[in-house]
Amino acid sequence: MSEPQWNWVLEESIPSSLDAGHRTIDQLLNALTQWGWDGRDFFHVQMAIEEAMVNAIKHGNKESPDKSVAVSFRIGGNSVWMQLTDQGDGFNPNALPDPTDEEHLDQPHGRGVMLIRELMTTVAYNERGNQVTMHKVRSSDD
Amino acid sequence: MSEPQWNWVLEESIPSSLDAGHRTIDQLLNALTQWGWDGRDFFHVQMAIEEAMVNAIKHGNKESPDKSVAVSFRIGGNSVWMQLTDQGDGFNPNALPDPTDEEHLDQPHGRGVMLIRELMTTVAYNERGNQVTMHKVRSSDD
Amino acid sequence: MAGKRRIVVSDIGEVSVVRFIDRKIVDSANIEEMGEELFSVVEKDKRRFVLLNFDGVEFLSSAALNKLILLDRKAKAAGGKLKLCGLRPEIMEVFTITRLDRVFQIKKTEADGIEAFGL
Amino acid sequence: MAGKRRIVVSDIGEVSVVRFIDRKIVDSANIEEMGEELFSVVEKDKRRFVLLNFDGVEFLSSAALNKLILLDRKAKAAGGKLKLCGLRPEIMEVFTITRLDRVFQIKKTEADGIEAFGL
Ligand SMILES: Nc1ncnc2c1ncn2[C@@H]1O[C@H](COP(=O)(O)OP(=O)(O)O)[C@@H](O)[C@H]1O
Ligand SMILES: Nc1ncnc2c1ncn2[C@@H]1O[C@H](COP(=O)(O)OP(=O)(O)O)[C@@H](O)[C@H]1O
Repeated sequence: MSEPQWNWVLEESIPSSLDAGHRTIDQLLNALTQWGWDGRDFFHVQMAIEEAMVNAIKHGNKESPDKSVAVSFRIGGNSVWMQLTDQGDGFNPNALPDPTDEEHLDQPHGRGVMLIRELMTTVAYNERGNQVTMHKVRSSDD
Repeated sequence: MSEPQWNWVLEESIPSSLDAGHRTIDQLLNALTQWGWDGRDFFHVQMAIEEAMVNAIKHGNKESPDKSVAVSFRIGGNSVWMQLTDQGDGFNPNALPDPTDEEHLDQPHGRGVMLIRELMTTVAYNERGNQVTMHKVRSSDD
Repeated sequence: MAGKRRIVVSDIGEVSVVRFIDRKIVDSANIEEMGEELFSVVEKDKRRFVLLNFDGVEFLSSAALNKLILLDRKAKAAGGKLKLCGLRPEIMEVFTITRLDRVFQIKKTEADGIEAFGL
Repeated sequence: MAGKRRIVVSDIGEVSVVRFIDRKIVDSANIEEMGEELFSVVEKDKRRFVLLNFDGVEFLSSAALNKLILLDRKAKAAGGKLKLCGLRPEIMEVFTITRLDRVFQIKKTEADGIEAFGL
């Protein structure tokens, strides 16, 4: 990471349950509030981490009690950095259908990965596709 | 650190206020509860971090708004590791009077550093005395 | 239905206005309950005109959007109509990004929403 | 005194039994308030026999111990007596480690504490 110093860093290995995922997300959201994040920026981070967490737990680890998700969150002066690594087989995020296409528009799934991309400043997946790294730079007008 | 992996890591830079200190302690205590700590072990960690935090904020940084405390907490499988670094001048923890001496027994101060030592498995201060590192191994019978 | 209720339904004329108990609608056991309760409004109670009022809802995830799409299908299958209102700007943005603002009819206020049924 | 109360005093015969509102007594604005309220029990209200009942208190820091030492001094200066009861084992251990179990008279139950005044 190029950013020299973070104000808040959380690293945690959590079981593959939505409850555990949401407890960890709440730690991030509390810290963001502490560090003055609110409004749209806060919402965007909340949305991206919710989607990424649910994907890691459900699609990645398939809620297996034998698997865990490695969580790494960092809050800096004007940005937040988030990384989730699951123990699943991964996927190819570039091969997903576009949920905004007319033919997919009324499908009851397939919007999470796209929302993460739209709401974050940068998003990267590792080669295998079991690790997502998200970075959000705070907007100046918020 | 020799321990290969931590289940929960928090690193944070906090302002020199007791409120901020207690918010950070609460994050640690919540995580300890999550990871199954309770009873005496939990109490000992709570006591040590309370004393060390108050010392860093009051004696170290003298509650100065220009100074911060660097906090680092790690919870592993059977131990917790805590480090606080303040921006004060430090002190010599070995030159403190023994609060259990008859002549000091009724003094309304001077028990924090001693309690930390008694309750933790190991405690180390850096040369300057502005950084305390505490390690608590969980007791097997708890 | 067992457990806590996730929605509250009140009839205003022929329109059933649905409000949400949770301020955050995320993927969890609660969202399944919410889905079942919503579906029963159109399937069991056979309400034809349903207005979802999101007033007080601060966050919803794509899992919630998915439930709304299924609800819309069920409403249409039953010959009914579904509309949305009371979305805060951040949530409205999610509908815009996903283009779900073209799937759902979204009105600003509850009054606008009720009127839009043209009853 | 402004703000919320930190202690509750009830008289049982000649003994004033003090209970604590907070489950955690740590260094903060609250502990200053608690100190002032405790001191006024012996200094302003002139209660001579004071029993602190720690039932429900899960944690106290050395800042709280310091307040108790000051309270003990004030009680003695006013010709009164201070006793403690209801300490959970973890807190009792703190008194043992610091040898404050030799400074304060500590009883197990409230009944034991009241009896110990020998009135
Ligand atoms: N962490 C992951 N591991 C494996 N597959 C994933 C992961 N995240 C997403 N996917 C795949 O990408 C698809 C699209 O995900 P998403 O856009 O979040 O929509 P949805 O979860 O509604 O299907 C998923 O259905 C799944 O096949
Ligand atoms: N972080 C620190 N920086 C500077 N001085 C400290 C620090 N921690 C402790 N001290 C010194 O050690 C003394 C003893 O501390 P302690 O045992 O906690 O009791 P108390 O805080 O009641 O004085 C303090 O009065 C202070 O002079």
